[in-house]
Amino acid sequence: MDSVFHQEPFRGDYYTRRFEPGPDDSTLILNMGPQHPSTHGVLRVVVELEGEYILRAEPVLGYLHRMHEKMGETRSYLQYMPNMGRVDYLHPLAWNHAYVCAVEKLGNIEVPRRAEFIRVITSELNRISSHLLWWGAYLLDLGAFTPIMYAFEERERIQDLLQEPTGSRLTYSFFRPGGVAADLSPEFLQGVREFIPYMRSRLPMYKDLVTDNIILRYRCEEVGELPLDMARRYGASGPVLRASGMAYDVRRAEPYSVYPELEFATPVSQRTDAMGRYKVRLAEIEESLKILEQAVEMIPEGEILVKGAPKPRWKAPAGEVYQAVEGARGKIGVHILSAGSAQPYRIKLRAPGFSNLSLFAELAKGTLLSDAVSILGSLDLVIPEIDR
Amino acid sequence: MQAIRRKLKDITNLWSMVKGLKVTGGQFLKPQVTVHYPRQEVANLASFRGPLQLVAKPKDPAKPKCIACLMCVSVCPSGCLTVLKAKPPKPTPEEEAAARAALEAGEKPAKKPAPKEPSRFIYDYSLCSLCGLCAENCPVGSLSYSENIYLTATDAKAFKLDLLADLRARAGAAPPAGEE
Amino acid sequence: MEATLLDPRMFRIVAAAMALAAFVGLNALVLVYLERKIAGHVQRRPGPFEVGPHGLLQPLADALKLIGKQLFRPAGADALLFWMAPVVSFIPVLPLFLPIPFDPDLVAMHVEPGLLLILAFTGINVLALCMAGWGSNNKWSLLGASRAVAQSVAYEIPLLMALLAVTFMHGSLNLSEIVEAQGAWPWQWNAFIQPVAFIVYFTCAVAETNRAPFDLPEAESELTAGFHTEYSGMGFGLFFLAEYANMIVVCAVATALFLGGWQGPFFSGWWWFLAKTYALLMVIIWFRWTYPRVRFDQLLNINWKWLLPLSMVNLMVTALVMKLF
Amino acid sequence: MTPAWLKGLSALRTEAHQRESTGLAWSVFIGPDQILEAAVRLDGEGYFLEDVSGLDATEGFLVTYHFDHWQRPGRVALRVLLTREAPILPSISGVFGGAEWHERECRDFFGVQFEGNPNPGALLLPADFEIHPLCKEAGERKPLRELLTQGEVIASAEGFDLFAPAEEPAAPPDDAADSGTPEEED
Repeated sequence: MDSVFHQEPFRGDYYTRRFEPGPDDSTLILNMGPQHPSTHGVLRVVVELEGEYILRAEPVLGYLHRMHEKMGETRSYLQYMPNMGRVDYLHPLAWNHAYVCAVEKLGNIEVPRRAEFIRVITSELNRISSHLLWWGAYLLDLGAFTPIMYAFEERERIQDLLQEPTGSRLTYSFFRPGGVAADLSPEFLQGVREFIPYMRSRLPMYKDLVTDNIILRYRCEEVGELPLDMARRYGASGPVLRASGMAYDVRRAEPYSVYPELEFATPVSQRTDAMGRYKVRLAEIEESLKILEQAVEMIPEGEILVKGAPKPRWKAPAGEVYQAVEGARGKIGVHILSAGSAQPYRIKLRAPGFSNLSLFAELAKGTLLSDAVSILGSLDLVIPEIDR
Repeated sequence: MQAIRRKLKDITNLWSMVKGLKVTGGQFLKPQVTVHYPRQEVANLASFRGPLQLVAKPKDPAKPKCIACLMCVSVCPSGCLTVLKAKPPKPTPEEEAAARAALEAGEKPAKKPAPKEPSRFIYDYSLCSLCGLCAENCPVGSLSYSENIYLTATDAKAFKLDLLADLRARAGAAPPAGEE
Repeated sequence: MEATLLDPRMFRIVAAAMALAAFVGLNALVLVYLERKIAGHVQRRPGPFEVGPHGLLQPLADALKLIGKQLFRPAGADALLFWMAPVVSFIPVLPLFLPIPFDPDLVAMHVEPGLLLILAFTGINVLALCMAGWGSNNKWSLLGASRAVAQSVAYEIPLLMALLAVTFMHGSLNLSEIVEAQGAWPWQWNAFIQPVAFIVYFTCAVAETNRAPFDLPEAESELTAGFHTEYSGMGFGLFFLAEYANMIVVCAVATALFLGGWQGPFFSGWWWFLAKTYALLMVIIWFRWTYPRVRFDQLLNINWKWLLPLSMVNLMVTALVMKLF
Repeated sequence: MTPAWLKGLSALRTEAHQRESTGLAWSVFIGPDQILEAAVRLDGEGYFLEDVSGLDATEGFLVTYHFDHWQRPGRVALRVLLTREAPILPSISGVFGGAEWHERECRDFFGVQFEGNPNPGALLLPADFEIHPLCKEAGERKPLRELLTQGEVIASAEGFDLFAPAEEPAAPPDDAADSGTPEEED
């Protein structure tokens, strides 16, 4: 067997060589991705299979690496805003929020109250839309084609709403250090008020179509059980962690913006499996609706951008700041080190998906290939965020 | 016993399959929700960030408000804007003669200042990330978003938009003399 | 008895085969259109709309595109197996239609053990999937093929048993006779006399034709496209055609055995047969756009732990009842 | 006041921070040989690893480990200063499994080697890529005292002089004047 595929550039790369089968090669080395329908973008997972059981799995990253951290060092504080919309394209406003909060901490900038409420309202709407897309895509992984279309019905409404103040539908660059870029109109607030009961009326349909479905339950229940201790060792956060029974939410643990004034619960599940993660996310949609309900009534009149907000050539004072924010996927961290110039000296982005994916290798061991797909989906991965 | 109870539960749970069919069947009978593009178009574009366009002077719809301060160029994170400042106008023969006379008389000739306007305003839409910094930071509010959302092309060069020409086209004005 | 080319029976078979090929092709096109339209409307979107009025010509355009595409064989694939597989998948579909009675007179070939013929020929399809999976030199295809074999072999048993219960009742393997033995009214149909057999048969039929929620051999979110990952153009087209033709066959058999065939409360005739078959097909399509996919071990568990015992019990009860009364 | 895990750990410098100003609760400088012990102690206390980030400063590479706690939120930054000549550090992936990827990312960006990492190859960059993109040019580097906000110093080891006022010509004078040293922090 010395065909062309067994000679050099075809001999496989670093990863496939590491997975070279041993002397009794009864196992199958399989490359899932980077162009695989259920790896959501360009994740690659090398798996070693015995029949359909996974002996080893290893995610391979870097196919969508854009070096956002280096870009941060070459751009001014304002110019980095569009990058924040593109790290995690499903919940960009959380990244917007983390970044502007970090810059505000660094520069000691006050934010008008109205702007804080605008941030919360748009960010929570964005969280719902992110969970909706996850819901549809997860079911697509499990072989149900229709739910994603229903989820998109709601998601489109959210995007139509968010489009009005932010001007975009996906990669929002809306928050600014010291406030936000545009005010919310009364029509927008009315739209949110109308959206809340509409979204609530759709949730029973989700339950009938999917959550209760016996096939889905058998695909999720007792699949990918993540013990709390393992979640801690890998630094899991967000719904993945909360489904393992820990009520940890950055909005409560490290309060930012006006979240302390709002009433909402932190959904937890003790199931630890994929079904737990599923249920936590659906419950989070309801909690976000509760936040929206309160926020649209509480929003005060006033400025949306503080006077003296950073101008394009603004220089941040020297110093260090770490800001964590609860994104749809978990704990987003922005760590800025400033030397007092117009660009950050170093900016570190902590992506929740990065930690959440790193536990996949251990979680997938010994499961079926179909279960691995289900686990991968239940972690809610956004590859651009993981690769950054 | 546990196993039997589980099996019985599985059987009762089969009803969920019928419920699922009921949902999709119900949706099947409802009207469609998609925007049927060539026949319908979306309308909510008032604040949408489409490709940039220049805002005309209130008095002259073919001239932009732009004062060629290059703020937008410096603030753009993608480097998608190219603005050239206008050169001072060519002196007329009388002015040239007057300048020469002034020079001979040992005085500094009165130079005509360059008009504060751009001579070229090129916008590379293929690079733009639509972050809005240029429009927000323009001191005279000369940039705005267009509603030209169906802009498509098969060649990246087609996205190098000449915003001055675009403004003139919108105003229905002819290109200025001397420009090919 | 020597059959020559001029034998009238030979003529009949050739003519029937041509008519059936046309029938299969036409119905596959209609089904593709139906599937996409139903999927569209279930998902609140129009479905194909641009080619022809309401997208009516879309399947034709798809077929033309498939025919026009280059046939491509991956390096290292077994050429013989690779190219035989789609053909082997499609050819046995035609004989399947021979004994199906659309009407008392509209039968391509009166075969006494017609049911046996159908069961024999449906078994060949799995061979094609196996050949495609093995011959493609692709790991996804191989996994898909191994799933297909396990699934088809397993589900054929309860399927057979369910059918056997019906044939016990009527003491015949001839489809026309079984249809005639049922009455014109729904409560006289076998689906109501043998509901367990009908449910088991229909479930197995969905699994045998690799349709959702049992579409594991091609499970695209797991195995990219399963056994036909490497096929392009008409190689894929034939698999596609065979899948839809098989769907029509299993639904036609269900119509004949369980739903009273061409008989209806009024105006009995082939239109009743077609209407019932299409109703069943639409249910299968409806399933696909509603359910998630089951897992492979669960799929086999459903078969061995539920369907097989159920069909066996059903068979025994049927036999007992037939003996006693 | 001083948490239990910190007691007995021979830290070079311990600072308490205000969450409102820097987002940290503790900033602890330790030597490279201490990191494993510190990780084990934090693991015992129920901390989880948030991230591992590098920094290229005048003095060398500063690797910062951020830990946080679910029930008692308060970010801990463990800082290890490595020389540019031998940026080697023991891996803590045996204690915190999630550290493996963070360490590999740090290796990609700065070239810091983590000894004992089960899989020390490249993570985000190509395997044969030998450029470490976040390393700075010699003239661009800033000393740590200009970058790090100082908190309330709880303890400082003898001879630890990273935050001593600039006297040696490490940074060009105009640079220092441009940025200024942080002094307003408590």
